[in-house]
Amino acid sequence: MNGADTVFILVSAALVMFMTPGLALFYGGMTRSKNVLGTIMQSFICLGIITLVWILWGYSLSFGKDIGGLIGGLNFIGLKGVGMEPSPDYASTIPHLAFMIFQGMFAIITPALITGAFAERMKFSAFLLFTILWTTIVYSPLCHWVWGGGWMGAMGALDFAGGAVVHMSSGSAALAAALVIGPRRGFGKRSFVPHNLPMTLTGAAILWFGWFGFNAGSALAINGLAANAFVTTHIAAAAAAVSWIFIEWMHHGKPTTLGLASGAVAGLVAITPAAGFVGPLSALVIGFAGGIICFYGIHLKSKFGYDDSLDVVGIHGLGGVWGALATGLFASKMINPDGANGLFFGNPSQLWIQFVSVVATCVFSFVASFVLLKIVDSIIGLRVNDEDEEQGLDLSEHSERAYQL
Amino acid sequence: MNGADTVFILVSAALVMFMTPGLALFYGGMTRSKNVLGTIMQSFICLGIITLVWILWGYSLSFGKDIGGLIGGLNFIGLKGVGMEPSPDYASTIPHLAFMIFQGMFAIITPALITGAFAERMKFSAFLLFTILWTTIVYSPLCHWVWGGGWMGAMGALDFAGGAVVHMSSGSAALAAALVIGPRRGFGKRSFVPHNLPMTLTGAAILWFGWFGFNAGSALAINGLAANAFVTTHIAAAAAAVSWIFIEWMHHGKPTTLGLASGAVAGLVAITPAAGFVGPLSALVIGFAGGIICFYGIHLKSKFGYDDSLDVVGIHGLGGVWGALATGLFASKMINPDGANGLFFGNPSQLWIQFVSVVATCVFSFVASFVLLKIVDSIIGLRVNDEDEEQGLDLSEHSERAYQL
Amino acid sequence: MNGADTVFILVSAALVMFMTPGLALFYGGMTRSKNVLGTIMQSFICLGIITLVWILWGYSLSFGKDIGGLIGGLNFIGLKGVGMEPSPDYASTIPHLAFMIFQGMFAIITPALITGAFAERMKFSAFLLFTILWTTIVYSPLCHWVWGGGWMGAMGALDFAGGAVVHMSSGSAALAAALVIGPRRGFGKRSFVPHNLPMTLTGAAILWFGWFGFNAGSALAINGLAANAFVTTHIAAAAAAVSWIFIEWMHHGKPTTLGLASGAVAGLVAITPAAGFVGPLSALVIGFAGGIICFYGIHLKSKFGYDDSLDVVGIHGLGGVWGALATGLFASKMINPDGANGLFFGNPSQLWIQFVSVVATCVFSFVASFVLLKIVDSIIGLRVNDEDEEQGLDLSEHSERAYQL
Amino acid sequence: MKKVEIITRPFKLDEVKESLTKLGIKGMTVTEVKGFGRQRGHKEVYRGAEYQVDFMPKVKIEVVIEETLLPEVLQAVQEAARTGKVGDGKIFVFPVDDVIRIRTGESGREAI
Amino acid sequence: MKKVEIITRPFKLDEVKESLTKLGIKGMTVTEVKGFGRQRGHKEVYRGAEYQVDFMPKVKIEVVIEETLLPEVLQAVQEAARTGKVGDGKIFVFPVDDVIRIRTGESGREAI
Amino acid sequence: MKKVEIITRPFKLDEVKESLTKLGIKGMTVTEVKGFGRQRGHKEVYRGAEYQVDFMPKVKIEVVIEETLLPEVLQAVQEAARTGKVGDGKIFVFPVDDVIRIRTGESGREAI
Ligand SMILES: Nc1ncnc2c1ncn2[C@@H]1O[C@H](COP(=O)(O)OP(=O)(O)O)[C@@H](O)[C@H]1O
Ligand SMILES: Nc1ncnc2c1ncn2[C@@H]1O[C@H](COP(=O)(O)OP(=O)(O)O)[C@@H](O)[C@H]1O
Ligand SMILES: Nc1ncnc2c1ncn2[C@@H]1O[C@H](COP(=O)(O)OP(=O)(O)O)[C@@H](O)[C@H]1O
Repeated sequence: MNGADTVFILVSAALVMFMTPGLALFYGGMTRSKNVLGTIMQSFICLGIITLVWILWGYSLSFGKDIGGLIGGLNFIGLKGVGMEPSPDYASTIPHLAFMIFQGMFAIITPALITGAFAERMKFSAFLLFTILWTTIVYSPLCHWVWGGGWMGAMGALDFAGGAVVHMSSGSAALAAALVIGPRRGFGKRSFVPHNLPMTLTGAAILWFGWFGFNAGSALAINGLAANAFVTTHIAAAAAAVSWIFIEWMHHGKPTTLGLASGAVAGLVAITPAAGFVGPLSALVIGFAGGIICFYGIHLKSKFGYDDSLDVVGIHGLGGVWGALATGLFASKMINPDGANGLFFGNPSQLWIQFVSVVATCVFSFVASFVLLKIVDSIIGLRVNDEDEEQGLDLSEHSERAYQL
Repeated sequence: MNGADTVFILVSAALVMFMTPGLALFYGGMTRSKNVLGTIMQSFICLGIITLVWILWGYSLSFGKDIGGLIGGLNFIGLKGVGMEPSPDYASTIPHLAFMIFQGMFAIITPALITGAFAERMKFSAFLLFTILWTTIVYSPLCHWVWGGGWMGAMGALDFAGGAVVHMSSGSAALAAALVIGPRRGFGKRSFVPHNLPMTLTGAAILWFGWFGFNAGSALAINGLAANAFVTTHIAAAAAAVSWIFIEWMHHGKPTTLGLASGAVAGLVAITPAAGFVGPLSALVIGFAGGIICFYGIHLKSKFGYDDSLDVVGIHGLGGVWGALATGLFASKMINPDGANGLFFGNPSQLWIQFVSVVATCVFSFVASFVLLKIVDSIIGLRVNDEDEEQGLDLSEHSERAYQL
Repeated sequence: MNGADTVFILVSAALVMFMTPGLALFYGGMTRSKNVLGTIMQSFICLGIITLVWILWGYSLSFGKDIGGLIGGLNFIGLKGVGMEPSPDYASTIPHLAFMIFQGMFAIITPALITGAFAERMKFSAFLLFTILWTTIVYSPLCHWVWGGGWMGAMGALDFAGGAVVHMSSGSAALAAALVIGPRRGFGKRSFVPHNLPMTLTGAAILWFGWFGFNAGSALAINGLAANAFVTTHIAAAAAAVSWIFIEWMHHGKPTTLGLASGAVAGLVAITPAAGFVGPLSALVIGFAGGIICFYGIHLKSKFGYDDSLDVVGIHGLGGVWGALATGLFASKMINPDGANGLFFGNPSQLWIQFVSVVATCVFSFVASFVLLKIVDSIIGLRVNDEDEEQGLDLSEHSERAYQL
Repeated sequence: MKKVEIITRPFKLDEVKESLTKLGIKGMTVTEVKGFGRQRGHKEVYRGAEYQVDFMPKVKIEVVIEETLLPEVLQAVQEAARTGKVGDGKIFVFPVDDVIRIRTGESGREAI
Repeated sequence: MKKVEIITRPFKLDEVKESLTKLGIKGMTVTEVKGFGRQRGHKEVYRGAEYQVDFMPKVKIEVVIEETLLPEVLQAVQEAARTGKVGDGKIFVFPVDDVIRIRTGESGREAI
Repeated sequence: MKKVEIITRPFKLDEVKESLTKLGIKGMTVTEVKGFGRQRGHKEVYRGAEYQVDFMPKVKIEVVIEETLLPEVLQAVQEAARTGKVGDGKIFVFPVDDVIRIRTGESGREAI
């Protein structure tokens, strides 16, 4: 066991944990004030419920003994055999528990990301059921495919910190959710404007801060690669924040703070799969392009008429796809000898591998999520009734009001 | 000196420091908007005033040369002899200064916890005086008893991160305070509803985040035990958040975000004494039960008619008691060979020891706090006058208004 | 490469990164609600734009091969040669990239500090241009002088974590900005009261938290000195918070929460240059005096009639000057053998050196900033027009409103 | 001249505004208010304490018009604001003595 | 019909509401306002700058009633809202021309 | 007695208040409102979606006075509130039937 590695991973795990309430604020600020608590709740409760799912069976399905490259076995169920000693298979210099909890934080935030798609209208009970099922049936297998010894990792797909596992999966699920649950009442007619942008910016700041743990921590040890991932993460966020506000300056005449925050998150998403495979200047390009791609990405919803309320598809879905492909372009063995070279470093086949991983992830998550949502809908109904939606989720689902200033 | 251990403790100290403003937000959001600054102030100023108390005499009374098992000597007064070298007695792999400041952060947050009991009506001057006296006369001895070489530690009482020192002590003081200062004007008649729940949730998030430093840091070195404490902390918080909202769902028809936050804090309190002595599944049970116990605990105040405004007794008091006893049930030498086995691991006597420590802590803190409050009351009066209370502490005690939106 | 040192610096860098949004909240809460987004934007965008400046040329100008003691060469342009290996010149136990990004976070927050001086009236475009120029022409040289092998460091001036580089430089630029841009409409006639003090206090909390990374991280390795810097930082913040509220209690009859926050920041500023050169009790004095000095410092603006909206001159300028001089008084080789003794430890010449560094820094930054502002003014105009100012920057510069509660 | 004061559901504001604009009305003033009426309120729960809240969020729209417009306005507002469920609100009509436009000093009808 | 407008201390809202409900009044509309009057305001201090604030938080309760109820209403409100200290506020009575219930289109007395 | 209702720009509040105080007026009540009028609103943009907002922040100042003071008040308010640009707002004058001071029970003129 290495002390420095262990500190690094525990601190990283704490940072990633902090991202989920950060996300709650990021999303919460963008809703109308009658739905802010309902929105915060959906993120925050993942810290509760997914933690339990993770330790009881999720971790085992993800990292248990490989079964056909598809799913982990049940050997770690209830954390059996996951103790203070390092695991021989994963992160061999830190306590197995530290690896488990670090990974758990990823499992927590991923379904929380999806909530942006169905914000302001989903029943809390249906949300809970969906989220438990989703973590079990979509997240855990995907996580296994990429990091747990499954086929996608074996194929050579590069995903440093969760471009596929976290972002494409949640982005695709978000699209399914937006389609299944349908638009908010008044979508396209009334205006849905953020009720508290300082809250959203605070959330974005916490996300950025926590993402250092997310990406650098994914080196799973403290070394030059971790420092590189830290730096590429920061640069991509910065570049995307800048490119987003410049492009909206062009289009709408003004740069906005919501654009700044959105751009930063887009950049962070885009660099996630690449952070430990590319160098700083590649990160600059990935981030810069990420800001632009996601800026246009969020306009898809008005084109296609689905109501992805807080732009999960546009930012996490598209940003994740771009990041995965960009890894196939910019990856370099000079940065990470355990990785691969991308197209720009002479290895076009990596781009193909990345492309396959993108398609597989998106199709799997979209289809499985779609089915799960339909099932949950038929059991308990996904959506609150019209009157409750009009009154807002805070009162109708939680008997609370956010502000009494 | 060990570098990794030192990073771990300094980062943990920073995290625990961050908890005090986190608490300020947690509490501040629950008050009415005319008292939010007064409430934040009472937490935040502890970072100022208790820091000074701690370095001038508090640390010495807590960790100075033992005097009869009751109190530390004056040898560390003004941090004399507390330097960059490790102390031979405490945390021998990190600079003595690092140990001192880590402990100082606990001394800071403990009196801040009490403020929830007398929120919205206490004079700032009286609060300051009480807090200085309390840290000197209640906290420092208690801290010495448990961690500084005093009788409670010698007896074998297990308190990993402050179930007695921090939570039972503040919970008991809170009960004394609620009784001495009396209920808020209109208690039981008017409605006292939280003015800003997103603020409270933000505070809860910071508390959760910081608690990793609080509990894992209490291993005082980076090792498997620290990882275990990290994991048990997270699990207990998650389990209690879930159990609280489910039980209120049953009772009131809806799960609430304030319930979620309260449950998380209850779980964190409950696991505090146990974090380094029990395994993950025990933490699950401790947390789950903690959420339920504290949920019912907060109803005591309506039963007995005292006005513990923000439920310090119900959450920190009861949660702390449950955690201490639970340590006597679930502790296992397999987790921590330096600890002890609890009842469920074949050692009933540990439960008795824990019980004694609970009674001693609660009685001592309650009685001493009661007396101190009476003294302060007779010198400067504890309570603002009726008109000032009606106007709110922000204006009457601080000449400020929180919001001018 | 040392693992523990690397964790320490990466975590410190993350903490310093977090300070910039912390500053955004600290400042944002103090403005009127129609300008909160504009104010947050000016801090937050530094995370974007200055990151790019820093990696493209700023780092090289600061830490590139020394040219005549005045500026760094272009050898690190675009991070050429800045990789995972430690640099032989700086922080030789951590990846060069880690050192670079840690320093980058300082470069980001420094221009953000200046924004408090011209809050509520500056054009965003002019601000952007000014900030890019300022980082290039003022910050980078100054940073080189002190830490990059330049004349000021060679002269023996002590600046542990940026008293000159960060605080005096931004404070002097702030004075120039307040003079060039002129007072807000209605200054001295209408009342400018903070619109959201809980936001300001949250910001102050994040600043305090992050400052541990700022000051302790400046040890650039984890060791006793880092612990010392951590402790002195905390003590000075505490002492200044206390002294500020006591002095305003005397003057205005009440202690305020804004005073508490302001005092804490003043103490943090004052200890910045000294943190690794002085002991805990010296820190107590430095902080305590810092609170008092800055309390009176903020009244200069009403005396001299300039409108330094959020008191950058009074707090960062004066606090920085006091800290630099105090380092010349309290520095001790017993704390840091690589440092020097100050006046109180028998070496009056150090005070003189510090004095020279103060004068040089302030004059350079003031004059250069003044000229830059005049240039920017003549190119695109510094100030929004009257109507836009009346409407508020949020709408006029960013087409957004902060709150729709 | 008359002042028409419309108290109705917040989300009906835009529709009422439109319907008034269509009648050529160029100005109105809107206030967020809390209404107590036949419409039942809701329950709130904070840490196990239940509170019954009787006040519902409403908007008050005030518009001063020439008397001749009154019937049309009343008609239009009712159409725009009606949902048919309890809580639709009220329209009050008040007499007005005078109106002045501050900018120009005009008064009476021209000032509306 | 008359409109009674009560401007009083915020914490008296519930008592005034109760007293009106007791008289059988089924509807009222409440606005948060700032009042300037004989009651002195307070001082605020921000970074050493002192501001005198003359406006006090008040609530305005508007209730339209049948004229016959007026004396009782005035009586009841005064009893409920009076503390005897400066700042208790005012009651204004205004003439009303008409009332319409949007939901049903009823007007006049039945609409109240 | 008359009620004068002034709807004007928020930053003019202090000046209007001063001008009224100078006339010996001792009380008034202020509400934050949103005004729709000839003054054009502004555009807001959130994630690329543009919204036209027609409502401008205004204040409503209500002051009940003796009829004899009316001309002076109208004069003073116009002077204080006028900027000459669109959006200066309106003054409405309404009849008042009665005024009661809650604290003392006085009514009519003495209660103002
Ligand atoms: N007598 C009244 N005076 C003033 N406002 C009233 C009165 N009656 C009703 N209101 C306002 O009208 C709103 C709607 O009234 P309510 O009785 O709930 O439904 P409806 O108008 O459909 O009968 C109330 O919330 C209140 O704001
Ligand atoms: N002439 C007036 N016009 C409108 N509102 C008034 C007038 N006089 C008083 N008010 C309102 O009544 C409130 C209480 O008045 P004040 O003079 O402070 O106390 P009191 O009513 O006890 O004499 C004021 O804050 C203001 O809102
Ligand atoms: N007929 C009206 N009824 C009620 N309020 C009005 C009316 N006309 C204007 N207002 C109020 O007066 C404000 C200013 O009116 P506007 O037409 O913009 O400018 P001006 O008063 O300079 O002509 C509006 O925002 C609105 O609040």
